[in-house]
Amino acid sequence: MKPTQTTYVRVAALRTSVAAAALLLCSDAALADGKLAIKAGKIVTAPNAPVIEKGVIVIENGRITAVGKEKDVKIPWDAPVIDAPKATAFPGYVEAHSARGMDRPNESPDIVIPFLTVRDSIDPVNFYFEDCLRSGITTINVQQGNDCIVAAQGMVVRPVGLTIDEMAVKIPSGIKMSASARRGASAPTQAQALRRVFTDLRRYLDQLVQDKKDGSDRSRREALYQGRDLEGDKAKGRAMEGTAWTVKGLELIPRGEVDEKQEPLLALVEGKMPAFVWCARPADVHVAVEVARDNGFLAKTTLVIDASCWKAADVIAAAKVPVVLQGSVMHLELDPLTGKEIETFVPKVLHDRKIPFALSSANASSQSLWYQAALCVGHGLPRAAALEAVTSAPAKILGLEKRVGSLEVGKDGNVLLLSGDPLSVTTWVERVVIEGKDVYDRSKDVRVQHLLGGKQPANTAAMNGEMLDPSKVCCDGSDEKAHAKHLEEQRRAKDKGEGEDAKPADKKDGEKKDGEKKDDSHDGHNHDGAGEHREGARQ
Amino acid sequence: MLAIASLLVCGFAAEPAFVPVSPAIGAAAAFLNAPAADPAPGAAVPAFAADAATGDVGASGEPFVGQDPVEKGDKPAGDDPKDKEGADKDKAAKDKNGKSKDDDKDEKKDKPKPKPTPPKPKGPPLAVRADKLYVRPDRVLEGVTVLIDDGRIAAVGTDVKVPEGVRTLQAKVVTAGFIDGWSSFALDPAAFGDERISPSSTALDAVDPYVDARWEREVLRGGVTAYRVQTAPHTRIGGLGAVLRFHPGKLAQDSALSSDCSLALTLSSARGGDDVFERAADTERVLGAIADGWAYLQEKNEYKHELAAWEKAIADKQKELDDGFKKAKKDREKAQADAKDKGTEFKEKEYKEDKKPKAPRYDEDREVLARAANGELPVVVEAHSAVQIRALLESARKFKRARLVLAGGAEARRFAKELAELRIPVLLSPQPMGFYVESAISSGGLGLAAELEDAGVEVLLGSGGADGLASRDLPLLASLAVGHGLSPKAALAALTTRPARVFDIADKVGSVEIGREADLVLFDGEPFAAATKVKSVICGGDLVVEE
Amino acid sequence: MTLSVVTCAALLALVPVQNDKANKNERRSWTITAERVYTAAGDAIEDGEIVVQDGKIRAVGKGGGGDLKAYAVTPGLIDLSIRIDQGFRSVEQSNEITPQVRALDSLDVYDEAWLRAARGGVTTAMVSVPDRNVIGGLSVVLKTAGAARAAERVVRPDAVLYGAIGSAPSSANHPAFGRPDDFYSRRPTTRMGVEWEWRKSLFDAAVSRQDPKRATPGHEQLHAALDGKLPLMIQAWASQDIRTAVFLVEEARREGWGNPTLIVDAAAEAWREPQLLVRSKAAVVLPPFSPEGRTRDGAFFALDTAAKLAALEVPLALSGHNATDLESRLCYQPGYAMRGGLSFDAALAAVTSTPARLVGVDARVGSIKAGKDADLVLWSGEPFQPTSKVIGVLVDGRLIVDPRPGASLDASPAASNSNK
Amino acid sequence: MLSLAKFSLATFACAAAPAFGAAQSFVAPQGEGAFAVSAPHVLVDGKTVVNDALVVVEHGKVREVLDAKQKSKADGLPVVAHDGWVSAGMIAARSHLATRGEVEEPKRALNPQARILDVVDFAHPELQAALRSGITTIVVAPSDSNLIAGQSAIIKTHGRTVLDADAHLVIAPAGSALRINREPTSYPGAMAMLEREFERPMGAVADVAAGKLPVLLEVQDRDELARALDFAAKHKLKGALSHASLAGELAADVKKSGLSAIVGPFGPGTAPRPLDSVLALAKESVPLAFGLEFGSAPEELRWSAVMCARRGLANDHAWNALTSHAAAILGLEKRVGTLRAGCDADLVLWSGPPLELTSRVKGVFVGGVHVWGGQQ
Repeated sequence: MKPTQTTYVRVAALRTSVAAAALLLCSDAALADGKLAIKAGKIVTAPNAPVIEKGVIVIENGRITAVGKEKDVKIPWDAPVIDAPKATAFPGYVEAHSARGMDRPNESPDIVIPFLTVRDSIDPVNFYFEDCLRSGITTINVQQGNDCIVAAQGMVVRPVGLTIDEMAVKIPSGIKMSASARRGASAPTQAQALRRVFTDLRRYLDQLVQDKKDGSDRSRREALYQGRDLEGDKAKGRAMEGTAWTVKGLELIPRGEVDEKQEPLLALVEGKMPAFVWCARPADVHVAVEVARDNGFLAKTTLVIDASCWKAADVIAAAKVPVVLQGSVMHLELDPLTGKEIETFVPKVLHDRKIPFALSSANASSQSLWYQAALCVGHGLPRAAALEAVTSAPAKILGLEKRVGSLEVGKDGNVLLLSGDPLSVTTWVERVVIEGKDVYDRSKDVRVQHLLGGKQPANTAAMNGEMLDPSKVCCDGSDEKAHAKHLEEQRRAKDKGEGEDAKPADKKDGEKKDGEKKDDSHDGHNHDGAGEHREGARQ
Repeated sequence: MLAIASLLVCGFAAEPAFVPVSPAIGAAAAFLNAPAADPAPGAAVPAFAADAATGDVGASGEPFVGQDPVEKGDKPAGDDPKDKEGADKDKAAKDKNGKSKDDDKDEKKDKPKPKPTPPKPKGPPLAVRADKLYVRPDRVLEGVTVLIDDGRIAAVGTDVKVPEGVRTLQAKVVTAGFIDGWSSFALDPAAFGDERISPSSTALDAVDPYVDARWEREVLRGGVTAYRVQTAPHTRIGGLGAVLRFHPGKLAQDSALSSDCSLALTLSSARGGDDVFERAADTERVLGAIADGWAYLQEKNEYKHELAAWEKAIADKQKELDDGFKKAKKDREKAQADAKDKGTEFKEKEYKEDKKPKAPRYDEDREVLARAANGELPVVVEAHSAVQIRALLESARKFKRARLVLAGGAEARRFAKELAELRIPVLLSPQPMGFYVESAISSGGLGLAAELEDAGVEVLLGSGGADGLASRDLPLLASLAVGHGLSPKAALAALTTRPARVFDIADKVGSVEIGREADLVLFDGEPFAAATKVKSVICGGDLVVEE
Repeated sequence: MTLSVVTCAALLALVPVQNDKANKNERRSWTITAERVYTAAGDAIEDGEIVVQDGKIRAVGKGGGGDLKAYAVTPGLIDLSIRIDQGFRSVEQSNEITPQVRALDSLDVYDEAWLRAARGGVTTAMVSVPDRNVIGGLSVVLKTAGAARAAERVVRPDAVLYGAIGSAPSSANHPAFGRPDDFYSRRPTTRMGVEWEWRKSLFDAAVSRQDPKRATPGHEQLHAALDGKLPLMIQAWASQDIRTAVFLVEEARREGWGNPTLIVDAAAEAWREPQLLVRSKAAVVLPPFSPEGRTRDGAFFALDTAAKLAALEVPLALSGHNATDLESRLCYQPGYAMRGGLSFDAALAAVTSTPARLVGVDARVGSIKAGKDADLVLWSGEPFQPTSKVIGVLVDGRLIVDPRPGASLDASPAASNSNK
Repeated sequence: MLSLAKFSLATFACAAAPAFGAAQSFVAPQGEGAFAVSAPHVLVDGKTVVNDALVVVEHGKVREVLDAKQKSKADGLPVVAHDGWVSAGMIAARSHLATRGEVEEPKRALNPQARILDVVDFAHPELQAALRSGITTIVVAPSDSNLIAGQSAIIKTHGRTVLDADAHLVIAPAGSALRINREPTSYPGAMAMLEREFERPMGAVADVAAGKLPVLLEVQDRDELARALDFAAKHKLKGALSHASLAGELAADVKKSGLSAIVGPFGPGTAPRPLDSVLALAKESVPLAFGLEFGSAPEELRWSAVMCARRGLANDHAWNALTSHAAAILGLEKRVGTLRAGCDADLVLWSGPPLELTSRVKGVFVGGVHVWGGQQ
């Protein structure tokens, strides 16, 4: 059944309201200026650090300038203060690899596209980023999906802002590849396709240099023939670096002349670009490591592994690469001889083999990072190790260990205020501060009230609106009315320019307009989106 | 001990039968009007070639090559009864005008870069006392001791001194480990019939290194120590096959005997349905791969000659330009001066030279096809119906260098003579199973192996790759063939020396000779007798099965 | 390469499961001590001791130094919607109303999912006929581990009459154009149709009770359901389906057809109109919580549903739906409920005593009392917290998961497997 | 089902029968009178081997098996001299040979009156092939794709001999008999339907209920097996279980049920589990016999036995499962399966011990008539 026109309108409208909602989350303190002080009952600066009772964190221009006991730290007179005597302050969680937050995570699986970037696919008002705030994730590495050979460049973002530029933390964060059979292929086909990418690069560069040389030889001969003085040709580019292989004479070529489709690959081989390689089966780990080693980017490689890859722990450890554990933390398989089910708790294996690993919230039940960490503690990991897997470990994988992952002077002011122990199932993220901006306050989060109380505010969609039952979206008159009412309110707000205080209000309006424009432009995607879910809901 | 060893070696060497003759060479020679075999399809990538020097071919058994002339993956004559003196003679003759030694070097260089494998751990030394040892099917020694050190056979002899503390095993009969020439053990299920496969893709990528070790033990208990898998079975043009070991302690890739032992083509009657013409077209397309490889070889060859010519021409030109430079300079200054005086505009002389010839586009898949067409890589063609086999024979006549192997060959009977003439080995899987077809009665089935053998065709046996675990039952399949007339000697050869030679690993396994890697099976009786049990199995020098 | 290290790693990581060779688990008498024993009947006992003899609980009290130790012990968990069935082979689709069909007849006790459930602390579970039929048939309550034959595991054969409202029973169907011998050309094709089928069959049953001549197969069961002897368990995810279920039962009462007992299964949107459930004295079985609140039938599952219902004293049970991924298993479901505001005791009751009562097996299971079956779960920490783990499980006194360190290393086939 | 791989093998693998032209060792007797077959080894049954023996055949029956000392008794009889082994003909306790695939009535789930004998084609080359591989007696059964599939028949592979026109009623309370477009679609439906049939039994079902007609219970998985066992116990069914590849894991229950088990065929690459299951059944001394699939080649029968023997089944047990036990399961122990006096003279002349795959069939006699091999 095709989605009706109303669906489009409705979904577009939803996004508008989301943009609005996202804005509402930013409280005045954040907007005041670059300073912020946080008083918390407890401060846990890092997974294994001692707890600071009655502590203070001072953030200026996004960076932490002081952490310590209330009596030791002087709060600047002009800094707005968040006073949370009951809360525990904890570093924001870091998502080392996620294919969410984009309109569609995969390009056509059969083409090599390292010159593309997820920048053009990230949707700032995607519900995923909102969920991230809610579950305390303050840094996210967005990478293309796993269905590829060599895919686009990813980027690290913070889950706030209405434009990519507001969100951007690090561009690019690395190139995504897959060592595992993409749609409709088998393991050997995939492995060969992946290797071929680099043999082709190499032949391309060889040819480039060869042609250059031939050309200059000829002109030298021409000069001889014409009796002109010869001038030797000087290097216009820079020599190729690279630990595995290099092409001699590349310095003759100005880097600008290198095909931009090949440039990112060249950067990889020169060890100037990180790589995230997906491995769905233990056998794929061998391919991933081999290709990375043979082309000199093993040191810059992170394996994104499925639980089954615990069997390749030896290879991973030997290659000294970090991993991101995607999917379930528990690997199930049937014993081929007895038919009995064997369970393996993978993080334990990785920990025991001293393999640096990060947990991922992209798992079977899409549970959040802290929950995965908690499960690790339950299954025998030291508490510190479990927490590192969602803070400092991913930070290191993203090369951001100097900026995120713990609460130290000089690092980004990404602070979570939690209602209790980070790993307790009853603990909630009360407030989130990202680089000194107070971006999330649970008491103002209409959607968490929805999640918790099911009170779905008239002007918002259900959580993950993408998945919501269209019959409820477009066939439910009351929602339509509510939405109209909401738009009406917005218009009045604009006209009057009313609001708590004028400045931020204006600002809001300005951004709100952008928000709306953006959403209209996004309509296109939502057509099929809504269509699918219409089908989806039928199954 | 060493003395004895070398003494034995001499014993071997003395035999006239052991004149080293490569089938590739034989074939090559027969193809007289062909351009001399080309250096390195792929030598175009110097870096690769450089790496290839450290390929496992180079690494394996080199020290012994000098000692034992039977090395170098050659066809040991007398390996099967049909090999008459005559054959040897004309082979020897061919050898003279065959390929030169440096060709062989090139061949070695062509081997694509092997996977980086950690050095094999040295197993503890072992000794085996055998009442009866099949050195190879046609060479039996009584009451000998085999000494194994560092995974290799260090000595074979009647009075070999076993060093202190070396464990010694007893056995009635000892043979080389069986090789399943046609298996699908641990193969990625998605690889079956993956038509997107490319000739350059390798079976090492298709095999799951983490297959349950107990399954490997299952197979080893039958006496099968190695298996050949094809990258993507039952695809028109498959990739490179590999020979791997059932070593329970090691990853398949780490105990590999060969990472590119064959190229596979499939002429399946399943495809094309009832449409005769479609089937014919399909056959043509598949066998066309060899022609394509040959064409590529020639393109590159032509290019080489053109380039040489051009370079020479340019070199001459360069010389004459260098010589003429002073004059040219003077002329130019003069010309410039004149122009000034006359007030005309000065023009540089126009320079001409002929264009540099363009290299054929490098294509790693065609590189593989070229190696196949050139006989550097055996081509295993799965074909069953008479039509397909006839087509196969035609292309065998057309491309004399190609080393074709017929796999399956349900209706091969009526082509026995040609197959023997063209020295095309046939890889059979004598299955007790299968859909019953009336015509099968005339196609002989289980009797086929024997009949081809009698007709002088070289028969290899494999488990057929229908089921990964079928390799376990290969010895049973072999005895089934024996039951239907195949001589036990031929059967043994079909499981050891022949696959070893056909797939170019004879320098590593297939026979119990000094320097070979130690894959041994210890029986309590003659192999292929149901009563006989496998006592112990040694795989890569490690004792992997013992009772 | 050396592989020993990864081997031990694998073994340590393995959930200790004893392979259920009969002789091996025959010991059925134990003494279990724990810092906290949550009996689900009265207050928790600090430093408690439980004496198990021949598969039954003989004594519960204070004490120490038993042969099985844990931080906490709870009764074996009970899952009323475990959904380990054989899909279409469990549903007799030649008719959409099949009250006489018994889930017992399609049981596969050899499914590995049973042991997985047991490893997760579920010791008793109810299997129903999947939701392809309007009235699927009779559900069976059984132990998740123990004897090799179904009959010996059954706790209660025909516990409830199970049916479904919503898209499931109708979605695959279509009117009979074209393919006459296609089973999906059958009623109903809409939610309306489903409701109609329900009302019709209840009505017919009511009629045939007056006039036995008009009885058709299955009416016997429907009569029992109308009399309230056989609880009526109806799957209804979305609020409109829950409404339908409630109205059905209320109509039956109003029209004097009888007084059915209603249990709403998978009631994700029960939070929308809890009063309805209170009014109709219905009990509720909640589906596994979903982080984003998404569930089937487009229903939105609020995290505090359990808390809301508990506050209104609606009898409440949680369920696991045979989840394979660790996060969604029943032993962690009460945690989510607590995150939504439910008290620990209420959460505990929702996976032990309440479900036992709802399907009438509370005489044997659901709490730790002398005389009851020795179905116990041993925890490494506070139950239901993700930071805790089920380290021991007893079913009828048989040790299914052995809490003793180093136990079950023998059992794990990975030992030989992971030498790679 | 056969995998794609297996199928393409089929084209050449099917080549089941031994080749014709193979040299034969003995001269077959002329005429119908009594004669004797002499051989160094005669396998009377799994346990008893008589060396340097004479098998005396009269009126198509085995009169006696004489050892070296008694040879004189056979003086004057024409003697067929064979230099290998002689055994009784093998028995396939389930097969679909000679049916050309007409083994099910898809429309109806219940076909108690259907008789497979009506489709058996005695001239079918499959019977020839079976004969050549040493199989002289076969059960031809309808397939397991109907709940009550019909009645099987027991025939000789030569001479249109029908030993039993309605040997079993084939009942398949299994997934294989569940269709989405006919009743029943489910296990409960199937069991209910069977119960209904047995409440008011008629025709063949009545015979079964009365214990006059044995059943062939076709089941695959363990849960199906368990259900079938309960059903069998409830209605006191006699007969055999078929397929049930993991029955060994419930060996005790199978033993209790008094049913026998027809296992196999096991092709190359059969997983260890089903083989171990056979061993477990043997350990519980559940009567065993081997059967053939639709489309399987007759060689699979002996092959299956050898696979089990390799796995640890005692050789004599394996051989009995191919012969005497199979006969007993079919209630024909007095007629076939051994060379005891009075049994049909179904002789197979082997080049070596029958369980050696290296041995092959040299000649076959059925009912004392020389039907294949040798020279006329």
